[in-house]
Amino acid sequence: MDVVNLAFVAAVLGSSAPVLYAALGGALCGRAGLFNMALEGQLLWGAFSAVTVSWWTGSAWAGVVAAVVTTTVFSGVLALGAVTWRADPIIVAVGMNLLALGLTGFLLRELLDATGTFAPAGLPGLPDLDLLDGVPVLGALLGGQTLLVPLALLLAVAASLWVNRTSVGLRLRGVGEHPEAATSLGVVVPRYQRATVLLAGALCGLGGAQLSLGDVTAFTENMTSGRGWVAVAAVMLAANRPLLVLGACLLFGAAEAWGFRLQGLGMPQQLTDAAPYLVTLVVLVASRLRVRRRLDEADPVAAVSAAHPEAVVHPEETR
Amino acid sequence: ADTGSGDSGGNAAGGETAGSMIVITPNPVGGNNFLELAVEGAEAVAAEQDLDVRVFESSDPTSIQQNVEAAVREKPDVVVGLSFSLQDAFATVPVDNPDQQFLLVDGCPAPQPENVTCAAFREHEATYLAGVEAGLLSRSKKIGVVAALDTPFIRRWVDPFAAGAASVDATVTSTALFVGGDNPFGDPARGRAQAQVLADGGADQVLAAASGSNVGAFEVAASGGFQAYGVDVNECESAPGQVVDNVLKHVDVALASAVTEILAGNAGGAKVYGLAEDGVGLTALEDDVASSGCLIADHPDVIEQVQQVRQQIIDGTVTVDDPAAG
Amino acid sequence: MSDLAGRLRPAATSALVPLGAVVVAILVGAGVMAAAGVDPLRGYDAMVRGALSVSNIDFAVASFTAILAMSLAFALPARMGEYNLGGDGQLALGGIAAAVIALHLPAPAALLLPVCLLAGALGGAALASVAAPLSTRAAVPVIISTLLLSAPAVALTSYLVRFPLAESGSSVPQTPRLPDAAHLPSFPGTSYTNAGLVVVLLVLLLAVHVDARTPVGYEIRVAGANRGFAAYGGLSVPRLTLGTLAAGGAAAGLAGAIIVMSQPFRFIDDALTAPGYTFAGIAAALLAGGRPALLPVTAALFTILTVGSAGMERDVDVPRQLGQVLQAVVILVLALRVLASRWTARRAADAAGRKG
Amino acid sequence: MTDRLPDVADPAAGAPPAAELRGITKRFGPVVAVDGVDLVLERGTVHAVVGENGAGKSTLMSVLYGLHRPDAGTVLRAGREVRLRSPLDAIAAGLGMVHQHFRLFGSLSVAENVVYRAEPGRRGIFDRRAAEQRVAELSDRIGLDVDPTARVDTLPLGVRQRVEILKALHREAEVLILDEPTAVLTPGEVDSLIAVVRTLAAQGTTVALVTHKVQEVLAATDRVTVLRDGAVTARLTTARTTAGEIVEAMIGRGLQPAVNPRGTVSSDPVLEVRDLRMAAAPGAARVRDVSITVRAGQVIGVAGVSGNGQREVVEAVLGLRPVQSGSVRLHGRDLAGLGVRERRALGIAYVPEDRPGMGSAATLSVADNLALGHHRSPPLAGRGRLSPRAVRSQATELVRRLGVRTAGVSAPLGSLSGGNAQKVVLARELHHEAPLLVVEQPTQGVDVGAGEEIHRLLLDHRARGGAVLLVSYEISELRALADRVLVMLDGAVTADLDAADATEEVLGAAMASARSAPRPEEGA
Ligand SMILES: Nc1ncnc2c1ncn2[C@@H]1O[C@H](COP(=O)(O)OP(=O)(O)OP(=O)(O)O)[C@@H](O)[C@H]1O
Ligand SMILES: Nc1ncnc2c1ncn2[C@@H]1O[C@H](COP(=O)(O)OP(=O)(O)OP(=O)(O)O)[C@@H](O)[C@H]1O
Ligand SMILES: [Mg+2]
Ligand SMILES: [Mg+2]
Repeated sequence: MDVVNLAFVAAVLGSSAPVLYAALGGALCGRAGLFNMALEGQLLWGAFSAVTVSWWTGSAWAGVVAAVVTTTVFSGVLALGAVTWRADPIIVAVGMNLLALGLTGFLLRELLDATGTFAPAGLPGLPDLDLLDGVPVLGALLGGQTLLVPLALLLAVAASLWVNRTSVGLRLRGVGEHPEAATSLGVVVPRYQRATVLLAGALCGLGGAQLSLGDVTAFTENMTSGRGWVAVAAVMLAANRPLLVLGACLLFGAAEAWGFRLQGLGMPQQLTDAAPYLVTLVVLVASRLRVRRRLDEADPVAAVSAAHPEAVVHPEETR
Repeated sequence: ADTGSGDSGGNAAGGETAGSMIVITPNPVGGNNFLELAVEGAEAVAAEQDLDVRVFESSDPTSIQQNVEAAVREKPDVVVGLSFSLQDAFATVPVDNPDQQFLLVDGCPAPQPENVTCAAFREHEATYLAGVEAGLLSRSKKIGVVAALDTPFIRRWVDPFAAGAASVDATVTSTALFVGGDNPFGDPARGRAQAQVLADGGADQVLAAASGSNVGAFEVAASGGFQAYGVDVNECESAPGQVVDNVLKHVDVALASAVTEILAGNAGGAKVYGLAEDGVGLTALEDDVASSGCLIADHPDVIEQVQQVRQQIIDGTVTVDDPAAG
Repeated sequence: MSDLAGRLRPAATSALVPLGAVVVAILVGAGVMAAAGVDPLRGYDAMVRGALSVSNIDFAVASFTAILAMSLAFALPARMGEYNLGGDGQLALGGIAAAVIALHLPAPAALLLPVCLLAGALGGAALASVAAPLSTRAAVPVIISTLLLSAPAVALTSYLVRFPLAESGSSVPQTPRLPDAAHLPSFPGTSYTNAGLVVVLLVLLLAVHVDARTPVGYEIRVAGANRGFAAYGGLSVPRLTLGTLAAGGAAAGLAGAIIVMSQPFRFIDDALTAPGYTFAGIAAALLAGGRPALLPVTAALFTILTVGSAGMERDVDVPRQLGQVLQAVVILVLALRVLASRWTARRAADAAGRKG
Repeated sequence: MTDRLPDVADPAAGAPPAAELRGITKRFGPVVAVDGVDLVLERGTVHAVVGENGAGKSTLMSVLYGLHRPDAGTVLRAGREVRLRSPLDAIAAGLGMVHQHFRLFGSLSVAENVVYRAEPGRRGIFDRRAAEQRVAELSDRIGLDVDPTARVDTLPLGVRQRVEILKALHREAEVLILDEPTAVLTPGEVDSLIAVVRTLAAQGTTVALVTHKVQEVLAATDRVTVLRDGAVTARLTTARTTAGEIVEAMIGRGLQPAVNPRGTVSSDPVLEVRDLRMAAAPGAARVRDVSITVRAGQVIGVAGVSGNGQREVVEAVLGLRPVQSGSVRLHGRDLAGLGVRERRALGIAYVPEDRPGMGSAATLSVADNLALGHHRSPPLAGRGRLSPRAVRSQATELVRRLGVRTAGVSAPLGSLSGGNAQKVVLARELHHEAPLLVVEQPTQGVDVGAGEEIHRLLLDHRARGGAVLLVSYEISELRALADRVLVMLDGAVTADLDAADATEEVLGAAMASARSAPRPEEGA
């Protein structure tokens, strides 16, 4: 079997898009110095609200808008809890992930009168792009995808430019690296953190919509199945840098897609299930090992704290 | 699917009913054809026999036991368990409650307590027939299966499909992909990704046996990736014009007749439904195939050949290996 | 004001806050039930009965045992500031280790029981321990490595139980039933409430003692407060990390062993991870907020929410996911306890200011 | 008043002062940090704010910079009352502050740090080139030598401080607040800072300078305000005062400097470092064949500009950092292969320079901070158990003995002022009665009164036969305590002087030559 071809890349792009949206959100929050671990819950919430509103209104795009809006509102829990009221972001995230899981399951029954899966005939999904039909490579890459797939790629590039080339991006980087310093120059750190958290919410809304209205047209309980956690790993792997986040998501997606192909060649399903996680872990170890070595030479005592969750959100230590 | 508390029973009449039954599922019913059909059968027999019916959905293996015990406390006329996942609970609880009647559909505890009636299926026989169709219809000589998990039981929808195809055309190769992951029975996106892998690999006949993850596979079929086969019920409308046939399992019929038997006092025993008993089959073999919306209706020659193989299986001239027999 | 009263007040508020979190969650739940058209009183009655009625309590205790052990799995490394999110993998590995020993070691109960429990603890500890060098040598945060390691571990057990260890002839992905010698003795008149509960409570007592009264407990607190300080003081941060993670993993593995050594006495794929013991345990540990001695209380609460919500769904037709919603609300309200402590601090400051 | 031009430079002419604080009071819970303080900063002057640790200097300056809102009192800027709700208001009002702990973004360039939140550019796009040009112009104007493109975390501390000053000036600060700017600088860096401050004042900038060092007050300032326990105890004009008067106002008594009792050294070597070699790495200096011997009852001082290998040698002695070659012996025993715990158990105590980061844990109680290292032996522990009661009672005793000011031994260490937190570290390490005490910068950031006490504690330790390895940037401290003084330069010991010969001039010259040596960080 041909392991890398256009179809393969297209498949990876498609299946990575939801993760990419969430991870971009997580990376921006990381830039602002806030560890956003609530991506899984937000993605799930986005997927649910997209399907619900698409079903009610008969318009998939209304579903997308609703996903963005309601997930942004949902992310307000993190903004309010972890930023405004300075509660531990990890604890708030644990609560939010559980809330999303419970609430989507609950509302699936109460609002849509379904359990398990909701995929009625006539549920409007997002249309595939046909603009690029006939364009050689791009057509094959993006042809069968929805608009939200190229949008995710564009947003990764845009986020990178925003962070690295704009004044606001410079401020954002400062906020995450040294909040006291930013404060002393009059930057209201919580405002940046709230804004990025809400932005991450909006991105997760898009990611969720792509999952439930783009990739497929259905909602199932817990349909994110850990994609938000993969996004968290990608954020960490990329040290909050948007273009590297893109790379990390594609790496994970490729590992998964290779896994499916290898399954077809007789590799046990459980092994191919584990592969993307192991690949991510190995790459993560390789990248952090360099950081650790450098720290060890510079300051062995400080290096002891290099893996502390606190240290993780500060990008400068991961360079 | 849950018809709720006692006073809002499944029978249309309302008010006092002649009796009651409780159905326990191993998973949420929604999106699971097998469970939906079983519950339908339960509701049908309840209406017929004037029974109050309640459904207890389990969420995981642990809650099954809880639900079985809760059901027994309600003392219904019969406690119905759906699927082999309840086998363990049905091996122990009935022994402690000798006066309660139990029916296990799709499995049988060993040893079988006296107050447990069993109804099981030989799904592999029908899968084999679907494989025969795929073998005859495949142009690319590549077929595939998307299944939820790689377990011996689920392989009943995998291995016989390949065997059936190979029996009519030895050059056909079959690829099986398993959804796996965190949520194998409800991850349509992964289901779709795997179906797409099969389509990209050239498979033109694909059996979708992944429960809630099937939605994704049918989407690939609908976009022309391949022709699909459904499982348990008629899924030809899931991807109109792209579904060839379905591996049917008449769990509703089996359940209803078993309940009727138990209420009539003929409890016990283990009935296994195969092709011979008409417990499993294909849409192609039904009377209403013409109006089913399935592609197979356009291939009377194939149907004819399938009918012959069916007879051979019933006669024993063709044996289908049971992957779950281990 | 006496010194004692001054010392009691923070203690009182620190107990009141979790209580407040629970009250808020109950109110939210009542609102949700009312919105879904269910009388909240009936709903809660059903939930409590679903967990605590004579007929259900036996089962609830089994869940409690698992949740309590999983709360330790999270709480022990958390004392050092490490978040162990890989409980599922540790639980499953512990369970499969116990099952393998039980199925292959022909020994009398007196030997087999402790050996199986130990094997389970070792299985969980082994997996959790991998995160320690990853953290101390490769600077990969525990919170992410435990998570990434968990999925492959669960996949591994799932492979084992479907193929090499599968019960032949069964359609269920499960091991054969463990021999009688590996069944944890249950209390008279119960089928689930067994010696596992006692084992977990003993482990809890040990943890509380080590935490409060031993040099190691002190060192863990120091390392949790400031690693650099710990390293400077000659404490081995790698060893402490390894120790707390292994201890947490062992608690999870023990939970796995206890589950397979209880009804129905086998490892069933998914049976350990699907009920969500890991997250209930995390929630309980968070609710206890660094006070191991409170774990039994908080674990009991989350047991009622998890086990009771299934009963609630059966009896009054409220989707069982309401239980998860309530757990989430407890955690969220709890996360905001900082507000309460800030509020009391401000009041104390104001009071002192006025006097001064 | 309104008819006066604001830019009249002569205070005598009655122009409104550049900034004025009236009746400022600030409480932190029960602590009254600043109590009804008036402070007048006249335009174009350098104004010293001095006082003991915890006197309220930083708090007062934070009020002026909008970081704290006062509980009472008003802030005036150029005669007009201003309400400072945040540093943003303060910046807008022409105020700038350089914090003792630099507030710089290590991963950003000098230019990015300077223009942060006042970036040049169009339509939100940051113009890096323009930023660099501006910073170059600005530093030329006041004679600062800074490369705008350098990454800040590769720069020596002195240069980083210049970046801080540039930051304030880029925002057109007319009043510049410097909180303990010299605490971490080497003598040469201090001199150039004073020069910059005087240049700024001459150009019309008003400077408020917080410091503990009386010589700096005399060398750099025009006016002095002395705080004690949150209140003003003296307002002086520098030209008409003396060191004695300032110190008296600060601590309420005259200073009785500890006397260095030289010449009572025994012959037992306690610490022998032989031919120590360590490779350079980004962020770490190299060490070249360093040999040091410290005998019982002897204080060996190590002088040198920071970054010349002192920290690396000390960490090698403690076992915190691996060595390439050479040996470290304690009482003749080779320590190779031993970890920190073993070395400490054999008798090394250590007061590190980075006390908040490494010498203490801010969130733990004072008692817990005092227990580290003692927590496995009696009386705190026995038979595998640790007694919380013993931990508290030992802490109470140590706190009493060293006169640490704290709300109680259960209070978190972070609630103590820097000087008191420092005493906690010192108390813990002295309590080991270890044969070898390694101390870095023992009085950095500490007021003169406390500094004197710390010196006395160290000399007492020496008198009891303890050996002390003292690393300090302060020449006066080395002269006051050490028997011999070694100077380190680029990883090697380049001078070994008897304390009597180690005059300011000799040491200053030996250390100054280090300034031209390449900094290891710069290559990174
Ligand atoms: N944020 C705070 N919370 C509580 N107390 C504080 C806070 N900041 C300062 N204090 C207290 O206020 C008093 C004055 O502190 P401040 O930092 O102003 O002293 P300082 O004169 O700058 O001392 P130093 O010479 O050590 O720098 C001290 O008792 C200190 O403990
Ligand atoms: N948490 C701590 N533990 C031990 N020593 C500390 C601690 N914090 C500060 N010190 C030491 O106290 C001395 C004074 O420090 P510093 O001047 O930073 O404190 P501060 O006066 O409270 O702060 P600031 O000067 O910013 O107001 C320094 O030598 C420092 O190392
Ligand atoms: Mg200060
Ligand atoms: Mg200070």
